[in-house]
Amino acid sequence: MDQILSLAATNLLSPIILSFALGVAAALARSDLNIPEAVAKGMSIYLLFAIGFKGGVSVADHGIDAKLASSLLAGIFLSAVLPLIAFALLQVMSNLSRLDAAAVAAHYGSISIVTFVAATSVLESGGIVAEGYMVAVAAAMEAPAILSALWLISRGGADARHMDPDLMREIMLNGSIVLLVGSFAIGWITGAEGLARIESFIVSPFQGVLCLFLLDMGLVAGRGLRGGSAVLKPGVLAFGVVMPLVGASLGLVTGMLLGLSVGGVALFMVLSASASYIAVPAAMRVALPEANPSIYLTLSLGVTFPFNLTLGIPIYVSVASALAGG
Amino acid sequence: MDQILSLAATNLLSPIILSFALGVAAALARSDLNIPEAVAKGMSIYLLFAIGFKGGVSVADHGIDAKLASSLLAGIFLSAVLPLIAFALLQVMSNLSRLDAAAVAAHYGSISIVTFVAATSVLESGGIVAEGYMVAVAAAMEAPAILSALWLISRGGADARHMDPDLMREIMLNGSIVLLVGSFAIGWITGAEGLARIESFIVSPFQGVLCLFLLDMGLVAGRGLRGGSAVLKPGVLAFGVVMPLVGASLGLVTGMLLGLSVGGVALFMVLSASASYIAVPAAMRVALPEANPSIYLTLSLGVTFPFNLTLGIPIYVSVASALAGG
Amino acid sequence: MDQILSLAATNLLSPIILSFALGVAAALARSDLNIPEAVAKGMSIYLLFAIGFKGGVSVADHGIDAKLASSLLAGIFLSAVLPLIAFALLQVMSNLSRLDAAAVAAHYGSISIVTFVAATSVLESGGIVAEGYMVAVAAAMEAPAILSALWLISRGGADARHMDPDLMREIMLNGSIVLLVGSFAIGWITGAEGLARIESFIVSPFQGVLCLFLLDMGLVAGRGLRGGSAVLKPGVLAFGVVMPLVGASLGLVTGMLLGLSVGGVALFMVLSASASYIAVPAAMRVALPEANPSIYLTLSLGVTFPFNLTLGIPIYVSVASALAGG
Amino acid sequence: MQTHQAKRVAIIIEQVMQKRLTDVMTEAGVTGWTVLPVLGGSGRSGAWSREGQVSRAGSMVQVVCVIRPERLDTLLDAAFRVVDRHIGIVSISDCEVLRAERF
Amino acid sequence: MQTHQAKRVAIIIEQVMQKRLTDVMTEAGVTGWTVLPVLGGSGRSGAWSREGQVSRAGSMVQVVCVIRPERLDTLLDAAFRVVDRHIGIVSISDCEVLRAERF
Amino acid sequence: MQTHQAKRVAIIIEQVMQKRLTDVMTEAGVTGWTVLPVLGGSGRSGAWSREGQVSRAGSMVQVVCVIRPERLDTLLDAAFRVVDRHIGIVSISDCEVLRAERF
Ligand SMILES: Nc1ncnc2c1ncn2[C@@H]1O[C@H](COP(=O)(O)O)[C@@H](O)[C@H]1O
Ligand SMILES: Nc1ncnc2c1ncn2[C@@H]1O[C@H](COP(=O)(O)O)[C@@H](O)[C@H]1O
Ligand SMILES: Nc1ncnc2c1ncn2[C@@H]1O[C@H](COP(=O)(O)O)[C@@H](O)[C@H]1O
Ligand code: NA
Ligand code: NA
Ligand code: NA
Repeated sequence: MDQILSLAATNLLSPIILSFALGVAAALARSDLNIPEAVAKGMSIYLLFAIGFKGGVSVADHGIDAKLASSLLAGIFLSAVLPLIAFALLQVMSNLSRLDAAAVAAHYGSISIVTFVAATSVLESGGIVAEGYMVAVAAAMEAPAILSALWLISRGGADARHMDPDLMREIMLNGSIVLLVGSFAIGWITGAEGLARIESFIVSPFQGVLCLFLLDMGLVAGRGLRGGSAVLKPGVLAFGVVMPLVGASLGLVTGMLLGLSVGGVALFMVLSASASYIAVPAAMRVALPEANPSIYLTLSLGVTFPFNLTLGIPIYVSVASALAGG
Repeated sequence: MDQILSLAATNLLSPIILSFALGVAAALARSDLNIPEAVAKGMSIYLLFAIGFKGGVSVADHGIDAKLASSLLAGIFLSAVLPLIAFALLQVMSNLSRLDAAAVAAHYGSISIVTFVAATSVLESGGIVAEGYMVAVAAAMEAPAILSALWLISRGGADARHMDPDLMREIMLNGSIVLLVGSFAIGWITGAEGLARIESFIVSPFQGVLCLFLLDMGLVAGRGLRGGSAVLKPGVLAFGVVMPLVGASLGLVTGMLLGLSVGGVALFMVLSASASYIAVPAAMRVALPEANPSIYLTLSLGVTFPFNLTLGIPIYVSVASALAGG
Repeated sequence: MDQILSLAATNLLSPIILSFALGVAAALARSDLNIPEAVAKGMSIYLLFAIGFKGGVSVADHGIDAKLASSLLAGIFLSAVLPLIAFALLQVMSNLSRLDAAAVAAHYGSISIVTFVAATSVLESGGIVAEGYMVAVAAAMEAPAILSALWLISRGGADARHMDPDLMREIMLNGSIVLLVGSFAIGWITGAEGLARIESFIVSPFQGVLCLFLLDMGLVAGRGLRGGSAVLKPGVLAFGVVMPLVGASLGLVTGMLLGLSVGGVALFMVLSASASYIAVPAAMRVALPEANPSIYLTLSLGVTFPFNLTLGIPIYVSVASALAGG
Repeated sequence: MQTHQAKRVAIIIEQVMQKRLTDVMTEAGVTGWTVLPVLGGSGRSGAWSREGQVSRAGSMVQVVCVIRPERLDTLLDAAFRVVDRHIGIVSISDCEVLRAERF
Repeated sequence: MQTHQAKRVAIIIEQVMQKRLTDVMTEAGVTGWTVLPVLGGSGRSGAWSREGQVSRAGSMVQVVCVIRPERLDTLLDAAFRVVDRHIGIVSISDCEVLRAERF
Repeated sequence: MQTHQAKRVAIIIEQVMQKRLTDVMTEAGVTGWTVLPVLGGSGRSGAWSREGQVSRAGSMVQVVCVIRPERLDTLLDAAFRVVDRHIGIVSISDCEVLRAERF
């Protein structure tokens, strides 16, 4: 418990969290501070490229691990199963319609790559190593949740737009999956030598870019809260904090069954606990246009993301250290 | 005098000034060279964040200074008083209408953060340290000038749109104030440890980003001069060079009365001498829509900014060294 | 031959080429991965500024070379002559109309600065130095080809929009020429001292930015191939690979006659072999609006650029080393 | 396909005034509009372009509003109050819309 | 100058639906259109703006299509199939065009 | 509210031709216009989108001009000279404007 608290304190007072807080505060105070869309997109491409590349290099360094395949499969399985749990929870905790509940559930099965990035940076500053292929697991967990959620709807007889091939391709080849997997492959192929060539681009400035990116995330989350908080009833709000803990627990069990390192277990928890706010919302607009975007965006970005960033990550890392660190 | 000349020469031949000159030349020659708006905005966010953060870290390092509060108050006072002086000067030197004169005056009470940033970089390369909280003083000096100018107008009986609460909030919480103060606070809270984490982002590439940013400023200033120089009568033009010197003198006196270091005095001079071209023009469009933007933008950006950047800063630093360096 | 193969292999497995390949693959698979226009433009400004500046510093370091003037003249001559050769080749190899052939020819006389940048990075990693003023030669070779191509058309009696003064200015002062020449001058003036101030901005992250930029180029080239490959008949396609080899041979002869270093000869080959896809297409849209942009853009960007990037550069560097490396 | 008569009002206005305009429209009961970016232009107060802007002071946007004909005057009155002292233009044209229940 | 009667259809639609809309239009034989960016807006489903978007999920675009009057119904039928379940508006106005051979 | 008849001319044209178009318009005495960005489109010369552009060669813009009806022909003649050999479309519609003294 002490470790959790001290880790949480260190985390809360780090430049990246404070930058996020600054963004939220500026948005709530209705400042006109804003980061141009193109710049924010550019930073997210940088972060994805860097995290993927470094993951690939780490795999090249440590050789391929027998657990890679099983971790990927476990990730896909978790991503597919978490929406069912989330849906059930929502039925109990809230009075959202089936449609809205399924849309929300899809988000919690999928993952937030920025939460993942923030967690790796906490691990790094704590000197905890993690399997490099966790970025591949992250990529694998993006999409299955969407299929689960659509299945939930079609089972309920609602007239969901059927998963057309275009949508399927959009989901599987969405930009962040392709960039993550692609840069992972490049890092793997070029290894330490490749890293040496671009290290001063993707390693040294990484934390700083993450600060500015989280500033933007804070602005967006804050604006979302200002406009969308009205739609979040207490039950839904509570779900936004309970569900990450449920997800993290499942991630913990999975990571330990797979026999991952402390860092790997912590990242599995983070992935399971985090909720998508890029790929899944876009898919939902196409497949379930009648579901209310305010609900799932505000919940995922305004509640769960800040929770994970501030309290969740320290908790997951501490628990992983305590239980898997044996 | 010798020192001024040598400092001016070093300054004029530095990459940042030459980049600015390149921009002006390209714009005057009507090249299509241009930096996308989003990229320029992204660079200015980077510069504000970096300068604020470093200021905060420096305060964390040197402990809080009894002069912080008095410097802030002095800055607010100067920002409020300078427009009155500028207005009087304009009445004498030019035949601008009351409205245009008041709008111009508002710009000279407020500050240009890029001029401030360029000055810190001259101080740094000269090994002169300054109080870290001068960035907070810069933030404090952005807004009061606007209120003074509006008071000038309402006193004259003109039907200025009354300062509505929305405009007040826009002025006080404009993006650059919030970012400067926010990153200053983050730097202060996280201190040297925080700096260590993002140093290779906010310190090492700083000068280079400043070059590209000034290239863009040069392009904008050059385009402004091409289109707007017609509106600038000799008297107004002369004001654009005289007023910074008047402002700098007041800044000198204030800085010395406050007992600031050489660097601090120089920065006070720079702040007082510089003219706004972001926050104030936006406020003027809302509050004094009938004032002619060509006049105040061309004067502030096309005349005073280049003057300060090339000759002003070396003069202010030399004078501060000579008088306050005792 | 062995050297070519090993150099080609190293080159093909470098992060920059793999990033390009990732972009092409993502585009062909119709992923929605994309880099915002403003960010891509920002990166290209960074690359031009950095390459120009470093060239200037290198000239400042090594003193001015008697060959500078003759190299510039030779470059202008090559740029003017290559379109005539390209046009003749196209008449033989393809059945493009005179108009389309002239438009394509203009592209091959001019140059691709990114190919040049990629080549300097291959030279650097092989420890081969080149004359710093080659960036000035690159700038000089951008425009003459356009005039040659327009002359070809007017000679054929077609009613080409006559080269009006506006177009002339647009061509000579296009953004990339101005930025390249301007930053070259800044580097020359400020020399090693100037470089020291912005080194951690323009040197260290260079390779990394180039990766992301080539990722974008890959995306664009891939999208172009998807849409435009239909217009490329086999003869035209073959031209896209043959012409760079012809150009490179002329560049080789010229470079050796000038007595340049191995690196200089290699870069002369690269410039002659590469085809424009920024300045020339824009000029063609104004001067020859009836020429089909799909043909010249797909050929230059979808065929010749990837060819040079992957196989061409290693070939040119090896040949230059073998013949000029005496 | 069934369509309904409507009016399309396009207001080109300075970006700093955008929120003030839409606030006034909301007060007047107009709840649907779309904001489009503007790159540059020319008018009585001279030419401008986004490229030449270091601040948002000079930028403009276009606010487009499709409304039932009978509500036009309310909208114009509201818009006029904001546009009055500012540069910019207001144009109105006839159009037809699908799904009239949405307006 | 010789002009020809035509119809101008403006469809404001979510960006994720853009390609689906233009695909359907192409199927219906409509081959000319232009896509304009949208910064923000307000409607029955509330207000939104590009600034507040971390994903492209909420972004919208405007697809403008100028066609011969006799082809209007084909276009509207096609567009309606895509727009039907989605937010957005479709407006139609009269216009004239130069160079009718291009349509 | 008092409105006045006017014509709204919308010209979609390649970005490289924008300045040439507005120069010709200025020569013809037209001093008011607005330039809007365009993201992509499709026409006889195929589909294009800003995403697929590495150069500005393929980009387009929309120039919108509101003028008094009696000046329409002057404008169209001027515009036609520039647009003639280039891709792009010119459409004209009726509209009404507030503050006619501005045109
Ligand atoms: N006749 C017009 N047609 C289209 N846009 C116009 C017209 N007049 C003015 N504008 C736009 O409104 C802005 C301000 O116009 P003005 O108030 O006349 O300076 C211009 O920069 C244009 O963007
Ligand atoms: N009456 C209207 N006029 C112009 N744009 C509208 C109107 N109604 C809706 N829109 C646009 O369509 C989007 C979705 O509208 P809605 O489906 O009503 O939520 C809004 O965000 C606006 O951009
Ligand atoms: N019928 C149309 N409606 C709207 N925009 C069009 C139409 N036809 C062409 N355009 C626009 O004009 C550009 C060039 O058209 P085109 O000259 O037909 O290739 C296209 O890419 C579209 O942006
Ligand atoms: Na999850
Ligand atoms: Na000042
Ligand atoms: Na060439």
